[in-house]
Amino acid sequence: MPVNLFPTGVEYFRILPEMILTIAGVLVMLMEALFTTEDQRKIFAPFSVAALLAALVASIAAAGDPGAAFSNMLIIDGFASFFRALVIAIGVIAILSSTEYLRREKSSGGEYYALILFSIVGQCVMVTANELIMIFIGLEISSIASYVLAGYLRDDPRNNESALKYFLLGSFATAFLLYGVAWIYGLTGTTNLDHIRSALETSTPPLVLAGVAAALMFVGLAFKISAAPFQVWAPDVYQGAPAPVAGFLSVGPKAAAFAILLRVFMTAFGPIAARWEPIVWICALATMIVGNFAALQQSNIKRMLAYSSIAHAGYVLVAVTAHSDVGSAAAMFYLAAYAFTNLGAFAVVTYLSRKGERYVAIDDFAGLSERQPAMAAMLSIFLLSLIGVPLTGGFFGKFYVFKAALDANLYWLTALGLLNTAVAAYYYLRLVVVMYFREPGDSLQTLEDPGIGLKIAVYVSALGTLVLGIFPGWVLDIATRAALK
Amino acid sequence: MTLLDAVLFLPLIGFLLLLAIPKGSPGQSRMAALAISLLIFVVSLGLAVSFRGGTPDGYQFVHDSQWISSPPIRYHIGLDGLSLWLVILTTLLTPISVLASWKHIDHRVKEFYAFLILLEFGLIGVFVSLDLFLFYVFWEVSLVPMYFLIGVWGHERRIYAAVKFFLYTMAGSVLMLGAVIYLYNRAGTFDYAEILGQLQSSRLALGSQAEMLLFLAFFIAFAIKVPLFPLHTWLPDAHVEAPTAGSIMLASVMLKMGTYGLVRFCLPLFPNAAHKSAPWVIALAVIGILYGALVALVQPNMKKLVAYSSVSHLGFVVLGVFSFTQQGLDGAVYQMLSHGISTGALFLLVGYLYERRHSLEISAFGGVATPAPNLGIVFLIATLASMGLPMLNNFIGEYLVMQGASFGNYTATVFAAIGVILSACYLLWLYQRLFYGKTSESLSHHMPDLSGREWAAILPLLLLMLWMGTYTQTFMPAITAQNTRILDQSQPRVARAKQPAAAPALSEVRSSEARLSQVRATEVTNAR
Amino acid sequence: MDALLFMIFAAIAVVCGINLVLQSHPISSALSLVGVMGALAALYLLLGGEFIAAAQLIVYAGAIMVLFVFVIMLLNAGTEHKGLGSWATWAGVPLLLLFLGLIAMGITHHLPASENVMFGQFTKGSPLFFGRALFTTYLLPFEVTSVLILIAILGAIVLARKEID
Amino acid sequence: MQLWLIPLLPLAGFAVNGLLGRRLSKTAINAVAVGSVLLSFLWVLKTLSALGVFGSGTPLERPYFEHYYTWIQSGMLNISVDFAIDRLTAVMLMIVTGVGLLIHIYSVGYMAHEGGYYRFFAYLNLFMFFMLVLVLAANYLLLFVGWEGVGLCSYLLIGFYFSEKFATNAGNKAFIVNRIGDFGFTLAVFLIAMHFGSLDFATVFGKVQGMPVESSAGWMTAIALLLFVGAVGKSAQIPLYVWLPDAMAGPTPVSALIHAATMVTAGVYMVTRSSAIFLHAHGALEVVAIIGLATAFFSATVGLAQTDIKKVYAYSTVSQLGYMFLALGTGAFSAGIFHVMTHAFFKALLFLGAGSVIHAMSGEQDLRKMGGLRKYTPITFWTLLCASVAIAGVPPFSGYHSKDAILASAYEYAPWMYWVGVFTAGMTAFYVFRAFFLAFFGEPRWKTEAHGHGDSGAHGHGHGDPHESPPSMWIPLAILAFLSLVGGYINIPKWLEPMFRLPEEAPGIPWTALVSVAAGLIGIALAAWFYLIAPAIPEELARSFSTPYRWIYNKYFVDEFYDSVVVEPMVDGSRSLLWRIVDVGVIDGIVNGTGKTARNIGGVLKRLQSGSIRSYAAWVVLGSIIVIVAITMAGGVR
Amino acid sequence: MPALPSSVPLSWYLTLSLILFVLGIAGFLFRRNIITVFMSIELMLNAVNLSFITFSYKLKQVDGHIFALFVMVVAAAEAAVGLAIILTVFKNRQTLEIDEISSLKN
Repeated sequence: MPVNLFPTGVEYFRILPEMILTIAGVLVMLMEALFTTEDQRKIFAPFSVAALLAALVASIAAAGDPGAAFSNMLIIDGFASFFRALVIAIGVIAILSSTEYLRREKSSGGEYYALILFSIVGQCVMVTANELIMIFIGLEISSIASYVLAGYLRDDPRNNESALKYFLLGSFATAFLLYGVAWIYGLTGTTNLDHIRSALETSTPPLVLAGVAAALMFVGLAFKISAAPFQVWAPDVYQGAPAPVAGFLSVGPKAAAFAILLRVFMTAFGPIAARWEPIVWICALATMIVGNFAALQQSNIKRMLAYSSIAHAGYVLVAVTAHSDVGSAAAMFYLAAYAFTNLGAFAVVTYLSRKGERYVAIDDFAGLSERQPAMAAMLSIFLLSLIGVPLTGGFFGKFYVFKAALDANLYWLTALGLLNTAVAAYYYLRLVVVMYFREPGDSLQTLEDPGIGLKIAVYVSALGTLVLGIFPGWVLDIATRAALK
Repeated sequence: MTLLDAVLFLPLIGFLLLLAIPKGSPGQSRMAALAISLLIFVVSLGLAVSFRGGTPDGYQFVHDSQWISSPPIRYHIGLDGLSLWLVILTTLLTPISVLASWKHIDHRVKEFYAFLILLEFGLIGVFVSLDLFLFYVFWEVSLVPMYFLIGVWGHERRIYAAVKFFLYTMAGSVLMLGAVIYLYNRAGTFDYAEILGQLQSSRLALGSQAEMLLFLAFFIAFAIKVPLFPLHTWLPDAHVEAPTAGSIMLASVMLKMGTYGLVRFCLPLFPNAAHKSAPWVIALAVIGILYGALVALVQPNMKKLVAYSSVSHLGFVVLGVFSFTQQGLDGAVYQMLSHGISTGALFLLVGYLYERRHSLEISAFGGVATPAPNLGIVFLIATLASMGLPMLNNFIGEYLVMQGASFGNYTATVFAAIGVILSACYLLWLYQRLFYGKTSESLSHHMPDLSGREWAAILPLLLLMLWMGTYTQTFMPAITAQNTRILDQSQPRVARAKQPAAAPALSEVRSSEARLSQVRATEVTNAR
Repeated sequence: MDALLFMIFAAIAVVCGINLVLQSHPISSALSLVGVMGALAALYLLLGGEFIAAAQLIVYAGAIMVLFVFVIMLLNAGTEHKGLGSWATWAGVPLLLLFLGLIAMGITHHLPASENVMFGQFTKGSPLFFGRALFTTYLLPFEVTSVLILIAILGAIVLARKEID
Repeated sequence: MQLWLIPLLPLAGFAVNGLLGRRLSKTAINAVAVGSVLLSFLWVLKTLSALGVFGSGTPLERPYFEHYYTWIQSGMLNISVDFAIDRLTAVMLMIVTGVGLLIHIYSVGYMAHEGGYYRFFAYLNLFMFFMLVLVLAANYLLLFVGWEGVGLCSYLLIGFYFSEKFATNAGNKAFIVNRIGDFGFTLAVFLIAMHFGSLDFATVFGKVQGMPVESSAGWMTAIALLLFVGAVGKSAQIPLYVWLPDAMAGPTPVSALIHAATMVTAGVYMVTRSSAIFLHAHGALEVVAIIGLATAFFSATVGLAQTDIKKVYAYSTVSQLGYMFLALGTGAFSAGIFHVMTHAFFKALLFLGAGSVIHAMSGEQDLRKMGGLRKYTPITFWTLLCASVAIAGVPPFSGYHSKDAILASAYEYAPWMYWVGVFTAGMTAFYVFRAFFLAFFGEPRWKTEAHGHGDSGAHGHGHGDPHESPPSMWIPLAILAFLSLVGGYINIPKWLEPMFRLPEEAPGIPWTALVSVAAGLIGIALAAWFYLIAPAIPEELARSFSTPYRWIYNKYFVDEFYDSVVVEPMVDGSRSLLWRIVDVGVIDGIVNGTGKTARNIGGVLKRLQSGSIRSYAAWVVLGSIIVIVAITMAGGVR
Repeated sequence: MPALPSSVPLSWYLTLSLILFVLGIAGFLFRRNIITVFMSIELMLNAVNLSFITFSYKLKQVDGHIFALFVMVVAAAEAAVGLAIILTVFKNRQTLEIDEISSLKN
């Protein structure tokens, strides 16, 4: 008979962000039902943003006194708090960059915001989870929300297909994950990460099977982070999904999934690191190569960014391969920097794609610098950050990742990864070339002023990118302190 | 907050100011850019005036403060005899580039000058940063504005050229980044001086293989920038497509980033590897000298010709650097500056011709000296300087380089000297085809003589050619003093105690080196 | 006795499973899936999962499968016509056998021999224990699941509702 | 003593004319140009007299030295801008400033009607500056400054009529061929610095004295030979003489000053200056002698058949320079310098006279179109006669003395050299007088058709009868005529004795001298017979010896040979092989190829993205199998 | 006919679950009807549940059952959303052929 039948206050405090977001989501749904006029509905976005900011504050406050909650279902340590704050921040920018799009597509319903909020709840659960079961549920919340978001414009065939592919393959991969969980449970008799670790350390269970279980779980997670060879779904899904959603998917669930990956493999499967490090090594390299090289030939910018996001997952995997606190810190920083950069890039794409996303070919950006110098400049900042040019967050991300890799004596992986960044420069530059070196085509004639929300989103992400590039220490110190040992 | 900080950050401020100028007022932006660049130049002269070089490690105007706590990346800048003149070269050539693009940059003027000034920021940063990481940051930062300068304001095939330029350099520099990180992981710091100290006191001992790999990582990045044969193919494209100002900055300053890196990093940090690979490098350098000259000989396009001539001239620099002699190193550094001046002037004048005729083909000209005698004379002087005529700047550098190289490797010197003959061939032939002969009707109408603005831009360079050629003591002492240190640092580590194995004359040189360098240093200090 | 039961239900499950894969009409696949679930429910009982067996029948065989059948009817999906598919069709079989073989080897070679399954050996599966665990240790997951269900409903509405405008 | 004033005065003249010339009047330009040279000449006189040269006693026993500032200071290498003056320099100074002054004056008249007047005089002054730096320099690098500088000026002045292609071609040829010589010079400089640790004449020659004479070829020989390569380029010796005949494309005063009197003798001066080194490398000296002799002989043969009056004198210049090197090679340095001086007198005179003739013929240079000028241009006639007898070595005129000294030392060195020299002397006399007779005697052959235009496009005036030149032109002629008659009595060898051993004077008049004089006279007689008495004979000979005639007439096809063996292969090779194939094809091909390959890989990868869900699922399965296997393998089976 | 053992070892259950899991994959790979494919996923989940139950028998714990319950809930949720998605697809394309849903590619 467990003593803590009723959770204490501090435990509620530790999941305060999730609670805020859930309530906010429910409220939005209610308002959706009540508010009928357009300008009443204008409240959704600000409200959700407010809720998210509140949650952000709460999560930062919660980071104040770390510890477990709800009989070790959750653990609020630095790592968790970092990622929780990150995904919430991602949510803010995602919502800001969506409003304009929804208005344009005549489907600005409250559900959208509710979905975003709930999926963030899911991601918060993921990153704070200390139990495979919590991880699983959080993952599912986030995923199901993502499936729906990917197909949000249900009259658009591209959305449907994107949603269907994401959904089928996603649940397919989840099944593998679950099977792995089942095996781990069977072999160690627990689903709590720490207990699993200790069980594996005593190494009573047959390690081969533990390895197999780890492998199955890796499949499930690698799918979520779109690591090769499980990346196949990403380009199609990102291309088909609404632009802002694609931006959100490429960072939010991905960051959360990476958080899980790091936590599970560094905590629970730490003892059998020798078994899984090689495969992560291979996956990292394969992912970088597949992402960068396939991106070379893309003409659709969303698809190109999708491949690029695959490549970046590869870089983070390099940090994971390092399997050290430095590595995990590097991964955390990288994900943060990448989040700002990519959200910004997708926000600009959202802005330029216009109704029905007619203009998503790279050539449609021709001469943007003449028509919209500000937007062009911002997008180039994001692209330079994706390339990894100094004074942008992307650069320091790469720097820390490869530093960690060299710490772990992964010389070959580092060299190949660095060369990959050079390759990557090519396709990002192509976009800059089109924006600056080409004469503007008539496709830019119909370009109207970006909405206020989108502007904020773009400028905030640009600011974040640059701040992370010029004063990386602020974030990195937090990450270093929060890193998993 | 030293004078150097001011020189470094004034461009950045200027860049922001230029961005602040309202759109569609080209006149304003031109004037502003000119004013800013001139101001920077004047301030930078302050560096030369107050430069002592007396400090034991030769650095002055040092500013060392933390940028990022962990990893400990420091904002550590300083000036020594090596970087002093390179910085001033940069600040001098920026206003000249501004003047050079006065007329023929007519669209997006503001952005053009903004990028130009930003480029200056990056370049100065490269030359003054004493923190490997900071150096890399500036190295990359300087890449971006040049990329835009070529890509937006260049000629027909500008996109290909710009992308090629960017990727080529990028490919080289990522490996350098890897090497930098590795050094950090081993030494626990990015600070150049500290790493050097650890290496010298062998507190940080690199295996010979590791050292060679690190050396290569740095060397390739620099060699691409120099550019050293056979990594040079980006240069002709970049030059031909770049606008005049771009070519000037590219040839005069950016290429020096590479050679500067060789002197500053490759030699002192990895002396064993440097010595081991010296024969190969020298071979490449000499090939580059001859190859560049021969290919320049047959170029139908003025800018391509000058570009290949740069390949040839920079070969001399590399030759001097890897001769590991005082003369060679001094000559190399002096040649960097000279090449900056004379090739800058050549590109400027080619730009003048282009503005008049809107063609870069040599065949489009002929007999220009008749309608535009002053242009002819000025061009002649630049040409002579570039072919290393005594009493003009390049001669000093080339002579010292070959003199130094002859101590170690006389054969290489012989081939290099052949390069000098060839330089006369292609330059004189170029001059003959451009300025001599009968003047065609169509040409004589489009060939006004030099305007006041054009005089203003070219005159400083001409005077410098004469000055640097006739009275080197203005520049040499600082350079020599620093090079002596670098040479001392880059003696093979294992054999620090005994003299390095080399020609007896060379060793005699070495011993006298030390003595003289001290004499020089004291002289310099007393002179102030 | 236990063995016999296992044999029977396992056989049913496998046969139904194979049938699911072989049938070309969704309805028959759906029915065979129901069969699998039923068989599994029985096996759960053998393993002492009283509550879960019930849930299996109610939730799965009941709710979910009904939903499936309903949708199939709604879209009156006919038999799928044979189109040439992707490389999955020919590469599939070897892949599957490989997968099967790998894990089977794991089970046979590396799993420590465990005791046989005796009906009634394990009684913790009763609603009592189940409920107690669910509302103490697993309180949070239970609560969070509500969000999951909420979002599922929301999603279904978003995607499938008629336009009200 | 302000030696620096000597070169700086002409430099000032250059600056004034060069910067302001376009706005100045001709008289002003003349004043500046001639004035600056005059002043520097006077300053030379003052300096020398101050050094007691013109007084009794033994002045300049050791060189007088002035240090100005450090030029290059790098490590142990310290090169300063120093001037020094010793007896050798004194001679050269007198020649350069003196002859230079005369030629400046002459040019005033000659160039009167030319375009680019100021340009011409600016260049001329600049040349004076560099030439004086060359002779005053106290170390090899400063000497090299003058060395290259005079080359530059010769380039500029040869290409003075820059709208004419042949002129600019000649200019480039001169500069580049000289560069080839300089190539040797610089390499020598490197070796000197390497082995002596300094470039100062004093230091180097001081150290040399202590060193053993090299019997077999060693680094000393190498230095000597490389220096000689430089001299060969500058002084137009085989195989680098090809530029000098073409250099005649420049205005005639230029040919007189630069390509006859001063610059081309710089090589002789430099070798003489380095005599210490050469005397320590006998092998090198022998080479010098042989090259000199060969040059003297072959260019003399070429001179026999030239029809352009300036070409004739040009080849004779090459030949005389050969004599000088013969002298040096045989160790008679003083004789060499002696000949430099006399040659400066009579060869300058020859060219100036030729210029006067051309001036008279309003631009015509072809001997076949002249004739009978005797009564139209008497002064030119007489002055040219003096010059011709002087060069022919007729005693007691100047050429006789110097040439005799040379031949004497040649005989003592190796008799066969002497005989070749004598034969050459005969040829010299022959072709000089051939030109002389063709120009001034016989029937006028110019009445017939309009005069073509030679070097100066601007000789527009004075069709009709030839006319005597203005005083500004004939006065210098007169002075030079006087000098070339009596110049032989300035006993240079005696004056230079402290520096170089005297060639042994045989008591009385040695037979060697008689023989050479006889050869000269025979040459003159033959010329007279061929071109005065029996004009038919030359054609006869040309026809009967057609092959050798064609060869010498076409200068042995040397230019053609160089073009086809050196120039064309280099250009074509660079264009088709290096540029088109290696650079664009291979290197850039690899670069672009890498990019293309990367994109192709991308193409393959994106084709895997078939869009079919089931294949994606298959990927997942495949991936999972890989992962499982990999993990199992990695951990080993336990 | 050999005498049937009175009871079977746990590993048989696990093998059964494995077989069902693989059958699920097979369904996903070979069936062309989207709904069937989806059902194959359900089959896989069931297989996983069987493992959970089996293991919790072995471990004498109830946790496995609870996990299984959550899997069911998730399956239900997925079913709701998934079928909705399938509906939208069908509405726009009038087909359930999985191979025809491949307009997004390369």
